[in-house]
Amino acid sequence: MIDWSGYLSLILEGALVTLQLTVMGSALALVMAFLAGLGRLSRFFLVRALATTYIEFFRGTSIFVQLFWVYFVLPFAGFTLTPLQAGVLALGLNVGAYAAEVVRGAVKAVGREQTEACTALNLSRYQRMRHVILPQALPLMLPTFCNNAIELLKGTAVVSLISLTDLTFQAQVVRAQTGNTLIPFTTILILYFAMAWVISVSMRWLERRMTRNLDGVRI
Amino acid sequence: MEWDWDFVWQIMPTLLEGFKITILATVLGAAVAAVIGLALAIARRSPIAAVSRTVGFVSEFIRGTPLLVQLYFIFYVLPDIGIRLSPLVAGVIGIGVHYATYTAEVYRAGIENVPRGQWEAAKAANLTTRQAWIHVILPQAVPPMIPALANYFIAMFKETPLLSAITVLELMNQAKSIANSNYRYIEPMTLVGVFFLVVSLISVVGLRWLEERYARMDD
Amino acid sequence: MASPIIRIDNIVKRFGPLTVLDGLSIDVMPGEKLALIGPSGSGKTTILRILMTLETISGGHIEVDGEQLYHMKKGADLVPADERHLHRMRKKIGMVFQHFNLFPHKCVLDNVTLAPMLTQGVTRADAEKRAMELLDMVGMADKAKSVPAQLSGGQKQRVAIARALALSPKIMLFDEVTSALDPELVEEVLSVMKRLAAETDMTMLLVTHEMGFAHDFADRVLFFDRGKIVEEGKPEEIFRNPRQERTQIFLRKIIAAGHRV
Amino acid sequence: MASPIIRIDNIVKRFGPLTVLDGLSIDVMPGEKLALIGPSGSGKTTILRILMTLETISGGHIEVDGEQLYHMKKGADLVPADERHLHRMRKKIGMVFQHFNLFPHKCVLDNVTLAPMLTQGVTRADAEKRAMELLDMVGMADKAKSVPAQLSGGQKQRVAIARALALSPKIMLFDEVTSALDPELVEEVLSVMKRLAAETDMTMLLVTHEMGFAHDFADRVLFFDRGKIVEEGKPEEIFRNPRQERTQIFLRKIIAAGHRV
Amino acid sequence: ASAADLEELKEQGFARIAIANEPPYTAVGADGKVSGAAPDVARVIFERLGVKEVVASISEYGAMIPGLQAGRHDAITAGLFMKPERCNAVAYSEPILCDAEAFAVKKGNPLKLTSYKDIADNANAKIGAPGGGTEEKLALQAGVPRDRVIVVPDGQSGIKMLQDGRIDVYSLPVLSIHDLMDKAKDPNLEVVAPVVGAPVYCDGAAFRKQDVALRDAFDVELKKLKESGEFAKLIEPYGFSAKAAMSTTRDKQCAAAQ
Ligand SMILES: Nc1ncnc2c1ncn2[C@@H]1O[C@H](COP(=O)(O)OP(=O)(O)OP(=O)(O)O)[C@@H](O)[C@H]1O
Ligand SMILES: Nc1ncnc2c1ncn2[C@@H]1O[C@H](COP(=O)(O)OP(=O)(O)OP(=O)(O)O)[C@@H](O)[C@H]1O
Ligand SMILES: [Mg+2]
Ligand SMILES: [Mg+2]
Repeated sequence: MIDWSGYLSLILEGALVTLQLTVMGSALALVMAFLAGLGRLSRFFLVRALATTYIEFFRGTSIFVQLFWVYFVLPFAGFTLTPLQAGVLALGLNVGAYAAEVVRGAVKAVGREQTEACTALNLSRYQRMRHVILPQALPLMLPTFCNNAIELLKGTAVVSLISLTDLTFQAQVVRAQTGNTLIPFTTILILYFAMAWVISVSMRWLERRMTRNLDGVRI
Repeated sequence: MEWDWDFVWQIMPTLLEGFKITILATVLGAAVAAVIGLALAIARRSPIAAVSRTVGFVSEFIRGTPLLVQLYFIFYVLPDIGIRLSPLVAGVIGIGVHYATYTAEVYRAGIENVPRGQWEAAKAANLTTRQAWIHVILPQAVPPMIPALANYFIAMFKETPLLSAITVLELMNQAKSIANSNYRYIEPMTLVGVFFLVVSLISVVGLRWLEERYARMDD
Repeated sequence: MASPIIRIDNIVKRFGPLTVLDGLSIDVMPGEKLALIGPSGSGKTTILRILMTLETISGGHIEVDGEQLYHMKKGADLVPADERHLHRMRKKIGMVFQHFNLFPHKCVLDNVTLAPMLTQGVTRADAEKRAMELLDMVGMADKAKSVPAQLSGGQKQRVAIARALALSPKIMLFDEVTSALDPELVEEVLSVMKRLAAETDMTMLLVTHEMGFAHDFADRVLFFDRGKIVEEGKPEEIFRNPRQERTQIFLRKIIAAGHRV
Repeated sequence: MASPIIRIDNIVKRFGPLTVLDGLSIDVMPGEKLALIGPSGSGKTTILRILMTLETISGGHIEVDGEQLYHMKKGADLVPADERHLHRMRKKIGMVFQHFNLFPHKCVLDNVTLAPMLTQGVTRADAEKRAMELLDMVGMADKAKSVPAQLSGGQKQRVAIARALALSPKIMLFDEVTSALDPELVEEVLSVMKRLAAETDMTMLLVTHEMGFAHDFADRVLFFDRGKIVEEGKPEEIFRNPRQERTQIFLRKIIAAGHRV
Repeated sequence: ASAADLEELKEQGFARIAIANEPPYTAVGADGKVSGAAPDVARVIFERLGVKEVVASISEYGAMIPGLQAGRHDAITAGLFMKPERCNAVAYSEPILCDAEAFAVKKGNPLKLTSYKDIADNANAKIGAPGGGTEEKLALQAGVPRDRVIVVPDGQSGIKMLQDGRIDVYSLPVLSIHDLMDKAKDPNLEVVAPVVGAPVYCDGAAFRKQDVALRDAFDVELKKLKESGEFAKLIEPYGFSAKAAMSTTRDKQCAAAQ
């Protein structure tokens, strides 16, 4: 008799790893998104070039390749990361590159008119960004950030390829041990969907909160 | 471990073999995504609530769960109900349907972005709904969609390595197979990265061109 | 005396909780030129859009040219109109919008010929001939091959007028056709409309904030406020001797803002 | 006689191949109220934007309050101004835009207090006190806690005026501040501006299509065409007896479109 | 990567080993505990060496040696059979688990496949094997073209593909095939074992080339274990033969196929 409750709790442990990866990866992605997104709008050529290179590189190569590099090639350069660190790093940098474009787009979408009003009021660049542009850009970013976070969640399935015991990996283990395919895979599909659902519900909540004042400003 | 150029030249033909499959899978997947996506977009606008809701939920589900797991499902579980697809076909359908949920959103946004005034002008000109779609709405909705669709095309390309999980001998799988039999990861994986990067950089240029060519027409 | 070409009978229009038109009734005689004025949000646009069947109604009846607009006879019963009925009724009505709503992907000529070719089965040659006449009338014949993006606002609006005329409707609706234009461009559109009003016996309903133009153009002026007709009469009466206080206040404000009456 | 507060000297402004201002020179005296009128695209907005340092210039010099605007002294040389110099010069100038450009995420009061607190180091209490005075002056004190989305266009523009005044600039620029408003709302904004013009000795430059208002407001009117001043003079002269043909045509069109002069 | 020193391992208290997701070489209990013949042996020996624990991570066959080289594991105990190329890439201990190769095929073996050569000769026969595994190599060496050697990610997938008719034969070591068949309980499949002409292979614990000292220490304890008879007690419950492992040596195995 197969001890399903035991195997299901194995899968739940995998869910925990997936959750960790998603949360930590998102945090890293968020930081990178703002660094690179705002960097790309910088006045300084060097900063712009750096940000652009990062963005194009990580959007250009596949997440799989990035994972393999971080996991198998970086150690030869003297950096050995745990699988979790490698996963967070690869996922965070990858999704961060996409989210950086969201930051840039949202900041630009706020419109020249707001920038000009700031100039007329003699605000400095920093003050303009901090008090006027970002507060308006943030709500614009949220829906896409939500998509990015879900992409990242789904991306964690890929880390099973570097032996990180996440949901998908645990499902594979359970499958090998029990010989049953349907149950572990159906379980993780539901778990993934539940997590994605939680992400979008909380993002929508956040968005509603942030745009409460902006009702009717944007259509 | 040192970089070995001889090894690089030796494995290049095999990698190119895989690259061909990668391209084939991407192109076929894109075709599936384009067609199914349109079907989803139209079904989601259906006045019958049951249809639009169901399609909405299924799309959300597909979009909220990893492609990798979906591929396992298609490849290993579907045969139980008598649907046995070849690895490439399963991969093309998996990746195509997954991305159809994304292209459906592009179609929807493109259609909704046509100002309401255009619908009204079409009505005031006494066109039928069909005529309005064909002569007024779609000609305006489609060009702005093209860059976004192309973007997903590139994203699909970068996700083809997942097909290795269902035994499609694409670029990544060939590289892994080379790595496995020679115990050298650096050269094959780096080359895969270079392949992806080169294609991506070329497509970024192509995308810019598309964006310029199909920039929104302003009234 | 001829019977009205438009009979608006006790129309109610709600948007959610908001009642925008509340039991409105208007009769319009064939060939009459009617100006609708009144403060923002009073429902002027809404009544035009209802006539163009761009909205649905919440209550009441409308008869256009002897036929029900939103209802149709099914045996002895009057049932809500289906799309076919609406399609047939729309032949009688044309509309020009505040923001032109030209088709941006088509040249001026194609904007004008599209509907006649698709809905009236006119050949391309005939449609183009008629379109060129109309474009000539609005002074846009030389721009027939331009796309809307290359035109000024006033030019766009003149094309939009030609486009609406191309279907030869019995009734034309104009919703603030100059208010999105630069002041300098207003005159070219108004002069086209004045000529149109003088030369045809089309029935015309016009919403405008240009009191001077309303004065010159209209046979009758309706002053709207909050979905009701507060005052109506000949332009001279309304503009020189408004009886209602609401009308007086409105006109005073408009005049103070520099508009000539 | 006092020296000019603004000296625009032979300014050239190009956008790519297009020369928008071509050797324009204007002197404005302290306290003077100047109206800029002229057809669309003639460069009126551009000259205001240049004064507000929202554009760069392609040639010429501007002196504001005795100092170079786009240049600064470095030893004996005149070099292009850096951000610090511009920052200092902008203290002297305020601007009100056609589309208000209020900060939609901040309430009315915060819109007015933001810049004084950030750029002049005023405390919140002081900034709010002054803001309430200004909002009171424009008749918006009771809406201090509303957000822009809850205001009508006229109300928004009055807040925008208060916001610009909060920095106490010596020079105020107004770019078609009523042309995005519903006609009924125009008057409330113009009356605020008339009071302002009468009560302060601020120097004011105003671009408008409201000829009646330009007439009442301005000490001097400049008529622009294609980046050049075609005619200038006292309002009575320009509006009653324009000497140039271009001015006559322009005014005739505006009048035909229903605007009172 | 730096060499792993036994002293260091003792100090940190654990050794990192790579294992496969392939019963009976490795098994993961419902409680998540790793057992199976290979890790059990490794655990005992490392304990005797003074390393209290082994931390096992499940890995693809193909990723094991690169992972070892990249310093991600201190040893591989996964049923990774000794082969000349592998002996060049890593330092093996003396043999631990020996097994012959087997085929899983459809009932009645319709294509009559009993050796890798048979597969090469039948233009329609497709073989499934783990990527980077011994079976893949054997098939390729026997002349099966690349496109008929399907790389299968794991045993369950292999059986499933066989059931679905995607492959005609699935090849793994005898004991692994038996384990899979037990779980599958499919009367339409049968086992061909041993594969004709395929040698018996033995695995050993694999260490980095520069970790020969650690390997030697491991060997000493392994020898003691074998001699005391505990070795047999450890692996025979899983179906492996202790005698087979004790009757051959690393040198023989590494030279075998040459
Ligand atoms: N689609 C809609 N949904 C909800 N409310 C609407 C809608 N369309 C119009 N309204 C409301 O109906 C009322 C009347 O609008 P309408 O556009 O008819 O006014 P109007 O007289 O044309 O005003 P204006 O002079 O500003 O054009 C307004 O309060 C408006 O907010
Ligand atoms: N950023 C820009 N790039 C290119 N051309 C510009 C730009 N801004 C203005 N122009 C051009 O400069 C000319 C003058 O524009 P400006 O806005 O100053 O005119 P204006 O007199 O204010 O007209 P209006 O009455 O329509 O506001 C126009 O031809 C305009 O198209
Ligand atoms: Mg209206
Ligand atoms: Mg302007």
